[in-house]
Amino acid sequence: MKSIGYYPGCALACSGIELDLSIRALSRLAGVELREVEDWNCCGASSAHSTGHELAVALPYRVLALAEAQGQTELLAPCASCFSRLKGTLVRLRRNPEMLEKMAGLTGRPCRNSVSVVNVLEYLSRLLKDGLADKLAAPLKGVKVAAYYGCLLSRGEGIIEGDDPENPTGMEAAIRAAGCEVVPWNFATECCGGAFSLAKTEAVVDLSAAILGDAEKAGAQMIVTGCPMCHSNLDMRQRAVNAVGRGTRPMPILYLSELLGLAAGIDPKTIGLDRHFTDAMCVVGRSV
Amino acid sequence: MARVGVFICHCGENIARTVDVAAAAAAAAKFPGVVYSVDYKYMCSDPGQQLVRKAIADHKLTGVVVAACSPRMHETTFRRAAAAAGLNPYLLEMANVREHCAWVHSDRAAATAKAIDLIRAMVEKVKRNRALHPISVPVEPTAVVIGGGIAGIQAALDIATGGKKVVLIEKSPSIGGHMARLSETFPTLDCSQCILTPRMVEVANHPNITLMTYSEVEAVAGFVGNFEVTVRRKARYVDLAKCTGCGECWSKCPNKKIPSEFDARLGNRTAIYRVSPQAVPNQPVIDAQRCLMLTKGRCGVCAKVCPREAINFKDADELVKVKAGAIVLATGFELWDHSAYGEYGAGRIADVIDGFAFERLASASGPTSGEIRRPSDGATPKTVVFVQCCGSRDEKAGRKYCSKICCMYTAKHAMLYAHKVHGGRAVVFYMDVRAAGKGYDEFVRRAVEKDGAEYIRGRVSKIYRRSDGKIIVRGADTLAGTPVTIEADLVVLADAIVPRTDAQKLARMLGVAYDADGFFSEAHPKLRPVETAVAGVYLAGVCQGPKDIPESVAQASAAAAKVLGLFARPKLEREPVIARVNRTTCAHCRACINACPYKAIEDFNIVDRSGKLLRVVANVNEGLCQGCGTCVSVCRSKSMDLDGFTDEQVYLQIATLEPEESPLPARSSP
Amino acid sequence: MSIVDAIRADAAGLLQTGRAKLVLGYRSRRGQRVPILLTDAAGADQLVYDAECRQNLAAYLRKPEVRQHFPVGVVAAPPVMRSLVMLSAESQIAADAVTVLAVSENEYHGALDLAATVQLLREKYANLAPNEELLRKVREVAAMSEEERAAFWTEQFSKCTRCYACRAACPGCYCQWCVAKRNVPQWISTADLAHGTFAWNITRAFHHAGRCTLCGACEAACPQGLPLMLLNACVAECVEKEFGHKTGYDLAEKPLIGSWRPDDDDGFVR
Amino acid sequence: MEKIEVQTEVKTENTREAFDPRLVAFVCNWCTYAGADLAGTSRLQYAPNVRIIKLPCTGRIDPLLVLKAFEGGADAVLISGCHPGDCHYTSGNYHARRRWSVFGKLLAFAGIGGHRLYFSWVSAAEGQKFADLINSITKEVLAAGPFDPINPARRRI
Repeated sequence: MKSIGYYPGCALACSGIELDLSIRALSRLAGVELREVEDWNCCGASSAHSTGHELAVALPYRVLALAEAQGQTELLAPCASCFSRLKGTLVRLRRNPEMLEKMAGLTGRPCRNSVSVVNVLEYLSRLLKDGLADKLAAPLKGVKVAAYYGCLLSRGEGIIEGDDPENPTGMEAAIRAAGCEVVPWNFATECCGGAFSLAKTEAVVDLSAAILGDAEKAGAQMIVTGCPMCHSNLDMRQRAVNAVGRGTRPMPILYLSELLGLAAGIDPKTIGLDRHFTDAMCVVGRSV
Repeated sequence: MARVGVFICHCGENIARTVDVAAAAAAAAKFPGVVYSVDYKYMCSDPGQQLVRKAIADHKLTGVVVAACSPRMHETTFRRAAAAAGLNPYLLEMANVREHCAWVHSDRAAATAKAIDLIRAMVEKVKRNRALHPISVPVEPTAVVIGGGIAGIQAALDIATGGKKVVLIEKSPSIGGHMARLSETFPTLDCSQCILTPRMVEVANHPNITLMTYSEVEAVAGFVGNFEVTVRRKARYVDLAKCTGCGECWSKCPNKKIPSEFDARLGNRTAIYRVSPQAVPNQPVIDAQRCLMLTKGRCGVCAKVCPREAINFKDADELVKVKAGAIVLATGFELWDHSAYGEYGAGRIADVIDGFAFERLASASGPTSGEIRRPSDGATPKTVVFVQCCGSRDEKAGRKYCSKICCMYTAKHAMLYAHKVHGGRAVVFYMDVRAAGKGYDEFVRRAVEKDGAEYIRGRVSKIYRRSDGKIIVRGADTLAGTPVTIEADLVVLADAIVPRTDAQKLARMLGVAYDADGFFSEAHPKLRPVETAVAGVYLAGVCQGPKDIPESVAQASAAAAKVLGLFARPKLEREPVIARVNRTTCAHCRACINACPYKAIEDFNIVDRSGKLLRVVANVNEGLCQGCGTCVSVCRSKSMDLDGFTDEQVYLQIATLEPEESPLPARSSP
Repeated sequence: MSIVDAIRADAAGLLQTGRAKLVLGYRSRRGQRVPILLTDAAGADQLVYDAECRQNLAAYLRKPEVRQHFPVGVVAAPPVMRSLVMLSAESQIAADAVTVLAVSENEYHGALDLAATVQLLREKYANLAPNEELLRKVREVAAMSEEERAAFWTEQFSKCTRCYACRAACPGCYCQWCVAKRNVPQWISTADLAHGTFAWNITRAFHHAGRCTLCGACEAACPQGLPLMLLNACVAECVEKEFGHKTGYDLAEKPLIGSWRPDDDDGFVR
Repeated sequence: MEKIEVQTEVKTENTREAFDPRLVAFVCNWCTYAGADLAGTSRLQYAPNVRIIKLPCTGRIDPLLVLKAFEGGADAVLISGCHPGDCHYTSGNYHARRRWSVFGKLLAFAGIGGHRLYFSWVSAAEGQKFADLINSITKEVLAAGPFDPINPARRRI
């Protein structure tokens, strides 16, 4: 893999910037060029599919059509929500060629639906296999990690391929490659509250508290995730969780790419580790 | 010169609606060799058959074509009629103008043309039919019963009591099967072992039954009346003739911490062990994988303490051939492995157990002596959740069928739990309660109304172990429309019933069909539920589909009745469809000998009068040949042919399908 | 000693010791290589061997005139050796009926029994160099459109006079009663029409599936120059690719058509 | 139920009349013949172009039968039997599968391609599959046109 199409989406420009920073740093290290889709638009996540069916397809369609027109065959969408929208659209259009035609008319951009969409877990696993594993010079030996998938990186028939939606294991090899230990726990696919972070904060606090609590009881020293929504809920709401009296000790929430970046010896600030709500810098150099 | 009669049936309106039967009869009358052609409303009726019989006599017919339904329906009927009129029954053929024509087409002209084609092909075939005579084969009046669970036990006992010999083959060291592991049985709550053990002992003592435990079927050859079953008698390392089952050996065996399969791994056994105290035969067996002497060459304590010198470490597997006229398959089932359900803990939570584990916990002879204690810490569970349809009725990750017995045994479990743990809470998640059966619904009602089991209609979405040891069960109550979370101490999953993993291998050995789930297929789902499509092979118990004990026993007795019926006559008749060798032209390339699935073809020496070998050719053993015709196709010199489906017959059938207009004009060579 | 001298010496030795009552080999007649049947050691110096010796002498082993002189010695290049192994696997010759004077273009391996011949074949001739020219032609025909292929074969088969020289030259065609000779029913028409010729040539090629050693004797024998090896090569390629089957390397070989494996290709079945 | 359009324009040079494909099906007695029976008892409609010839087992179906059918003007030939593992005679279908694997490739090489010779597994329970199969083959043969009249396998006087 020399280069790959890149679709950052909105989250990676703001609340999920650590994901963007760490992916770019790891890609540089692995020698993979990220070719950002020119003129990309919103994937429509969270709202488009409750507004209109065609809109929900047309937005990701335009991104796929742009990527195809720009000569890309593979598109990395690190945000789990973007990935779900893009891959979902791709699968839907594959099953429904008439819809493909209709979208071409709607957007004025014909597309053969030839681009494949890659999520952050798939991308990182491939980097590791292609040689990144040998470059992990500073493994976090023995650190206990709870692998948290949430919903978007574990579910959807045809969208997540090759993993068990009820008992996913796609992250474990990467976590072990970083030197850490994967702890068995119960809430790997539990809901974090997702997009209700602002609209219904109390629900998010309740759900996130349960996840944080189970991870701590399982002995986890950090939670690793791939999804910016999960990340912001678990990272940002720890104070609110404490306020309702269900607090745990501060639990660092890392993106998988941040964990691998640390293990590769990349400067923590380059990958945005200092930008977390709940202190994550404490994991630097930690090893048992 | 052939004199063929054609009889076209209207089948009421079934054929006549789509096929112009009168036109077909008129067309058939013009076929070469046809001397009589007629259509009639119901050819299979008594007057219809009379019509056939009379025409055979009046017109001195040498061949008959009945154009009607499928030969699978009425070929026997009409062949019997032909025989009654003095015509060899194999000179009658049927043209299938109902199932293959009238019922599947609506265009009357096209259907009529097709019917005429089908009749013409059969007329041409029947003109080349030869009089054939059913083959009589002797029957070996011994039955092999494969599987020593309750179904196999019942079949063996019934056949043996009927006066015929039985060889009962059981894979594990003891007969008894799953039933021996149950605590009580629904809907009467009588003790399973109390009703089963006498049967097991009866099998062991019956003069007509040869018991082969710790044995597996290795190969099956032959056919109905004359099977040869090769059985692997696995090395037991204990001489059954010397051993008295005194127990010195297993009480002294140093390797004591082997999880007991019989106790669903909740209890332990030794390396030399009896499956259970009620085992039949009651002598132990050495687990070769765990025995220190057999794996490391050190120990031998059992041999030292045995007062009868019954231990033989040099024992080896032995292949035994058994001749039998019939085979009863009673291979039973196993439980679906719920570790495929990640949401239920992927099989990693100790206090999430299957139904058999609960049976062993509830059994007075089980590892807890009948006290309900959970596996992780031995505590008495205050709340037990039972989850029905675990793997059943789940096309995605499990099996799509209903396992049939789980509703009942779950009710039983809930009831046993209520009886044993007073004040305990039993919660049952169910999709439907399927309690059809005598006294069954009353039984479930009793569990709910008298013993207080809480039934929640809904699926369980997640089961996990909280750090305080509680098993959290989350699900939906679809009647109340709310999610429910229950903090349980023990969860019992009613895992789906699946066929034995090696059952398909056995089926292939026998040529018995099995369905997509691996259950053996019966010959007809309604009218032949205990036979298979392979003559002489019968089914008993869960190997054919999920059943409870009385159903398994009923089917076993039915299979036994079929076997006794087969054995009632010393010989049986078979269709005379068999292969024949043209010895003059056989080149003895042995391709047919290699290809024959029945090993029915052998070398035959042609010798002159002085006994000098002239040539070797192939020869068909009529007793073994089943008439598939594979040999005919592999014979390059066409020295092999198949009675009933000869090359000439098939050739003429194909030839009749050519268009009637003159063939295409030749092209000058390019 | 040259290859030819070695063959002559071994042939004479076989006949003198009685290990063979007859030796089948090649001699030169008017510059052509033709078969010779030797019963006397004195004639051994007539034997020759070179690349021009293309006739498959194994084809003679079905003839009663030869069989009454069993055991025999046969001068055999690798394809002929494979034919002999095939004949033994198909029970046409007993293991002790034949001694192989095993030869190739530039080496003589001595007088071997069949077991030693198999060992030699496996060790030295397991991968005979494919005939590139032939494979190229096969690919050429395979690349044609269906209509072109039909036309191509119409033209080729129209030359066939049904003389059965191909059959006579082939060691695999040992049936006393060939299917082409059957007339009840007459599967293969003998009328001077294309379809009978088609049926004959296709049936011939199919009957040698998993048995043909690509020795080329049939095509060499055809007076009309039919490209029979194209058909043989098409079948041989298929059986090797699909079933990993190569004829003539195993005395206990099971017939390819007439045995099966559960994992045989299922892809073409609907 | 899919309706088969029998009336269609044919591309042969000499005829413009309707092409009515002739499909010869060699089937085994135990699975496909019974499957066709089931199609009948289920009243599943399919194209009337097929003529079934029953043999005990696919193992009995010699390539000569197929050549004979093509010779006589069949536009397509179908061979159908029990699924692997289900053969009434345990292995006749396995023998057949290997035979047709080789013979099909030889025929294709000789100018009779894939839309002339079909091979399928149809069990006694697959009435629907049988009906669908006949319909789809008929459709394919209609599209392909009559069995090439200049094909050397075809008899002409």
